[in-house]
Amino acid sequence: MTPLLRVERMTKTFDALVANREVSFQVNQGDLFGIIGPNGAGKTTLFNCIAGRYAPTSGRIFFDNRDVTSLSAHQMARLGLARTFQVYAASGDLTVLENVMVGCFLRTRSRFKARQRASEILEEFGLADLADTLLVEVPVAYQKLVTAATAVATRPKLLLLDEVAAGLNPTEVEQIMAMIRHINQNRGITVILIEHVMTLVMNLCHRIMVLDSGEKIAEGPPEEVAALPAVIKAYLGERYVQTQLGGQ
Amino acid sequence: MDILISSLVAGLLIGSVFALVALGLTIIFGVMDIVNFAHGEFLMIGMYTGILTVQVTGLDPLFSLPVALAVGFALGLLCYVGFVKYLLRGPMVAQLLGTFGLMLFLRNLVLLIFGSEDRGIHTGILVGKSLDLGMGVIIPATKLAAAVLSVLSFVAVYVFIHKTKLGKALQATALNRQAARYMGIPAERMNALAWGIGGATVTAAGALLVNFWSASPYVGLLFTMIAFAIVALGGFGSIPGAFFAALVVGLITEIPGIWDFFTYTFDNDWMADVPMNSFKYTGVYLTYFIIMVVRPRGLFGWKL
Amino acid sequence: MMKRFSMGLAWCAALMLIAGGWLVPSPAAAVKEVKIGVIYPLTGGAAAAGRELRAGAELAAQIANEVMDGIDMDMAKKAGIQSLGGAKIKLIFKDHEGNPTLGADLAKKLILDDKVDGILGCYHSSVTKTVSAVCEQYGVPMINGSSTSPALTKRGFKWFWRTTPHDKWFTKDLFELLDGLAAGKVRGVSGVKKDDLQRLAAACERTEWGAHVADLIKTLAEQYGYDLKKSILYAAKSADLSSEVRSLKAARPDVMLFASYTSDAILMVKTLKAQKAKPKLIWGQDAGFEKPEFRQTLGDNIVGILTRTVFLPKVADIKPVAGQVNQLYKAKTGHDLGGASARAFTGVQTWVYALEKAGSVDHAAIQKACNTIEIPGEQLVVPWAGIKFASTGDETGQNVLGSGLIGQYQKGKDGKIGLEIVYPFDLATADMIYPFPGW
Amino acid sequence: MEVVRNAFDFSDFPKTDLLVVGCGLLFLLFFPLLPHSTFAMATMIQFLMFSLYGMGWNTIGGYGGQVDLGKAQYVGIGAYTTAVMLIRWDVPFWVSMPAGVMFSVTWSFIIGYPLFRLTGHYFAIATIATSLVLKDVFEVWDFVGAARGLEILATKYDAVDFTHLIFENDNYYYYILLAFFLLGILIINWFRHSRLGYQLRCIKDNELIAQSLGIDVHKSKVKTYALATAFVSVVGSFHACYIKNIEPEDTMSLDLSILIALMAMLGGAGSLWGPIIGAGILIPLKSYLKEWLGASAGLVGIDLILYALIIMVVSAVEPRGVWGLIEKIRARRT
Repeated sequence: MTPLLRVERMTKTFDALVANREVSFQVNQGDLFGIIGPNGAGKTTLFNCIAGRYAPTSGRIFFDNRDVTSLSAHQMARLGLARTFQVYAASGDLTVLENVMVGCFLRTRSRFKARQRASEILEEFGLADLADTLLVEVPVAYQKLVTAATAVATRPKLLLLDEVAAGLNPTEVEQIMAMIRHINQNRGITVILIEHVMTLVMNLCHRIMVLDSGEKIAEGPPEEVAALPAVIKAYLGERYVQTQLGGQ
Repeated sequence: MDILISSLVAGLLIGSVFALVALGLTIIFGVMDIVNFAHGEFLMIGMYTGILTVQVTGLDPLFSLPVALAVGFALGLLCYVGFVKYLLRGPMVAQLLGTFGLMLFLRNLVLLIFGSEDRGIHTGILVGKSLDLGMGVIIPATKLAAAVLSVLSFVAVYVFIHKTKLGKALQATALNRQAARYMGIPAERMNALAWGIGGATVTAAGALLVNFWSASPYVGLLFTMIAFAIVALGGFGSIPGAFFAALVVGLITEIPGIWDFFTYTFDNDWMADVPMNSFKYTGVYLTYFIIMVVRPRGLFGWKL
Repeated sequence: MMKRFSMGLAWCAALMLIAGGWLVPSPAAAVKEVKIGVIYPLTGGAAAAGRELRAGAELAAQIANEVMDGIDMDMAKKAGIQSLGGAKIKLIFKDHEGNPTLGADLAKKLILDDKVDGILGCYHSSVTKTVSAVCEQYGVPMINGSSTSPALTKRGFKWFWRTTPHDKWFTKDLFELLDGLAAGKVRGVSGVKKDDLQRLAAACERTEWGAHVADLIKTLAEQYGYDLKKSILYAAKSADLSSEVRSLKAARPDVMLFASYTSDAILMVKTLKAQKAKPKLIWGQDAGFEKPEFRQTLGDNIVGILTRTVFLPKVADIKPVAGQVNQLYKAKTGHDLGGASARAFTGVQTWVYALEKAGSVDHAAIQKACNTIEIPGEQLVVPWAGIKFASTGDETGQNVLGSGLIGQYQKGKDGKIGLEIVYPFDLATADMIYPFPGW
Repeated sequence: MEVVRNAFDFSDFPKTDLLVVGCGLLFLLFFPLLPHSTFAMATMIQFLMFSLYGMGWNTIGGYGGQVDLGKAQYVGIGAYTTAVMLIRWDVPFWVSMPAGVMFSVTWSFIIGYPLFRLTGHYFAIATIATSLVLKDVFEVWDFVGAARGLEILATKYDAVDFTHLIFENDNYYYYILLAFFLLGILIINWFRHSRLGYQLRCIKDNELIAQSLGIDVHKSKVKTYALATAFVSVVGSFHACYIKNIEPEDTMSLDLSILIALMAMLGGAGSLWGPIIGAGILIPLKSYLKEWLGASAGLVGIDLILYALIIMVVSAVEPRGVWGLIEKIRARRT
């Protein structure tokens, strides 16, 4: 197992606020890795630092055996890192197909190739019916699927999913789970996901990491981590029951 | 030496008036995040209000200030309720387009009514009088009066916003729209109020300016740009920032005078050949550009 | 499918309809009428001048078209153009707003759509420049009565004639006056030394006209041995000239020279007063400085200011015909004839003579007539020796018989402020006020 | 090869649209043969010029959502390059036009780099600022005639001079411009289908997402800005030869910038036909209103008042402009 992503003692501060403190972890090729933690634990900031949106205050990040600490978001995408966003407000005049095509354009210049690949991906995600609908007009649950499809369209090695299941009903969560599994197993894309919906995390992830107040407090297989007293105290104790609420 | 001091004094005086010009823009921006491209046109209407008041009532131009305040408040309110309100639903592009439309509309309405000729006020207690400070430094009385009245108006608005209940509601809306709404502050009315105050202050500035600037339907744009530069410099939405930035911008418009001073001091031919007076307002535009690129929060970065 | 197709057809029909609306048919040429396109600034910053110009031109056309008693002019005695069977002059006015591009556009329309026989205009030298270029391209004669940039007749145009003298003569007049002051030639002034008038400062508007005046002042100042301390170009549309005035003042000039259009001339003098600038002489290069608005707005403040001009009401004292026309003009507008209106009048008058001589509206015939025309001085309202165009050489199309005046605003015995002639010295109608009395 | 295919691919428009476009093109092609006044011809040339300006603006402003109010500076650079080269060194239009494009694009990189650190209103105002600064410089720069401007004397050239693009008959200008116009449509159509076009639309939608999809947002904007600039600069060069008199007040004025942006926005920013529709409505409206109601009727400014009212109504009711309105109606029907 080669490590695809390695984060070393990464700290990110915003003025006086410490969002991540000395976080270190490692994700291997083909992993399905979960990050959990209460609101404000610094999960999304961690994502933003890995994906190049923010530069970490200190520490280093390695991706695919390269030091990528100072790279910007679009450079990371080119290296093979894709992500989705927690809050996604669709606007503009792109259709579902065109959205996915934009993802495909990272690897090709040709519109025809992009269109073909995008159609294939939509087929794969069961979104073919929506291809010519404006993204704004697509139901929210499907918007998340579309963004995930778009991310996959960039042919990433690593996919960061930020609360894809938030606000969805159980059936939709099932669908999303199937999709993630598909991405991970059939396409061989390593996945890191942030999630509040515990059924998803527990059922899906090979390993999980728990963040609290910006610090890593646990890491390991889901069952083990869920049993740790510190984790239960910090997080699960109050949250586990509310799984369906999710979101911020 | 006299040209240096004269220029600095003139810069500060005109800067004080600019402060009043920019005040409305910064309030409107602070409260509702919309940029009003018709801002200078309000000022132009203020100028014509001043001229008309003088012509109709025969009063001294200085007394047109209350009239201009009333007209400006009404105009701001009308523009908001009748038009700008509907823009807020749309995207930023629509707001730009809309306030541009408003600008064109007001400008040409005035053009239709008054014609394109430059007009000025040539009578009045203060017109043509000036204060001789010695050493060749002469301050025209109209400018001094305009600066003093501007500062007073500015302070009055500042006090209104910080000391009265209504003003605090306005401030709260500017800080956090959602929270203000939950606290029972009617956001819609606050918007209207911001436009009213914005309109009143800039129109008043116009009425003061017309004592020494000629009015024409096309004068607005320059002031829109000046106001933008000031607001950028002072930080978008900041009132005290606007005041100090206005003084800075006032001084920037006097760079030609300062240039002259150095030209004469060093008796430098090369400097004398630079047509500096053509760049009077170039500095203002450049200031905006540079500040926005280098320090987008403004030089001072205070909040409303 | 059918429905869609019919909708498409409807679209096309709508489009064609819109298109059809554009196709304005060209108006048929009327008989017994000579159409002259007149392009003046009827709105915009120089609208005041535009009104005067229009009134002057209209009066001349009226005199040409009707038999008028009591005016000692050839064209007043007959109705219409005799050699064209009494054809009437019809002036078609267009407004160029002081915009050269618009002017060129209008000229094109006048020539191609209205099929005018000739063009008159345009006041602003910048507009005359573009309009004359269009006329030259289409081979349509243009007579210019009031644009004074020297460059206009330096282009070797074959279809452009200018009646007014240009700025080089006027600016020379100024320096002659300055020399005359030192030499004691000026009526009522003595004991002025050349050193008293050594330092000059100039502010000119920065388009075609003003920029050329600034150049002229610079070269002539050198030639005549004066020291031009500061020369500023400013935008005529400026709403505030205080920094310009401060800059002028800082040069401590003895003489301040201006080339300004109307509103900026007023603003300039107002600002000079507010800044208490006190040179020994203030001289304006016509245009704004001799408009009725200038006098009305500034009142007593302008006493002592000099302006060059080609006409002032005092000319009526010397030339009876000028007095007669002035009477009519005053009855029509309430103002005296001024430099702008008198020259517009002369412009139309020149057209009448040219047409009379050509005996045809054929462009080539008019061209030939203009090149050989000779209008005697006594026919004109302006105090020139006559009108005769140079047809070759450096100044093709320039009237070689023109001359300028320098007037000074003085308070008359009736308390009214008017222009008195101070230059040429032998025509002086009053003692010159020197130095400038201040505010 | 795909570039050509993209440029000629209009398959995403309904047949009715293409029919209308076809009729329109037919009309444009034969317009000079129909009886018309010079005024109508001048209006048509204006329409074509502003369509092209609008198309250029539309790339960055419409597809990219960056409201640029400084396009006039590139009109100026294009026009001045052509005029200066023609007057001073007798350089043919076909050389000076590309040179103008080169200068414009270079300048667009110089100011575009810092400019695109800004977004929204701030960007819009900054473009105004740069444009005004450049205009101020041109107004005192003697080499380019300062505020006096430059004049191209048509009489120095033949009545029909294709190398210098000087014609006595406007029909020549019309057809040359029409060729530019058609080429412009093809280029925009290509752009629309190109990777850059898609990426830009994504940027307009959400810059963060665009970045996460590997799009260098800043670079894409600067690139597109350069394309927009090239369009405007070419028409600027044409403007110099057509108008023959250029001065900063005319070619570089803010009013021109605003007009360019307004037309595109009114017609429908971000659509292929938007700028053409905008110019098609506003240019005739402006010229004819001015002719009928302007100075001759003593109602100066009334044309622009109506103009402004249209803009205000459109911005409040349908921000996507006329094209948005058409699409809305169409959507309601199906």
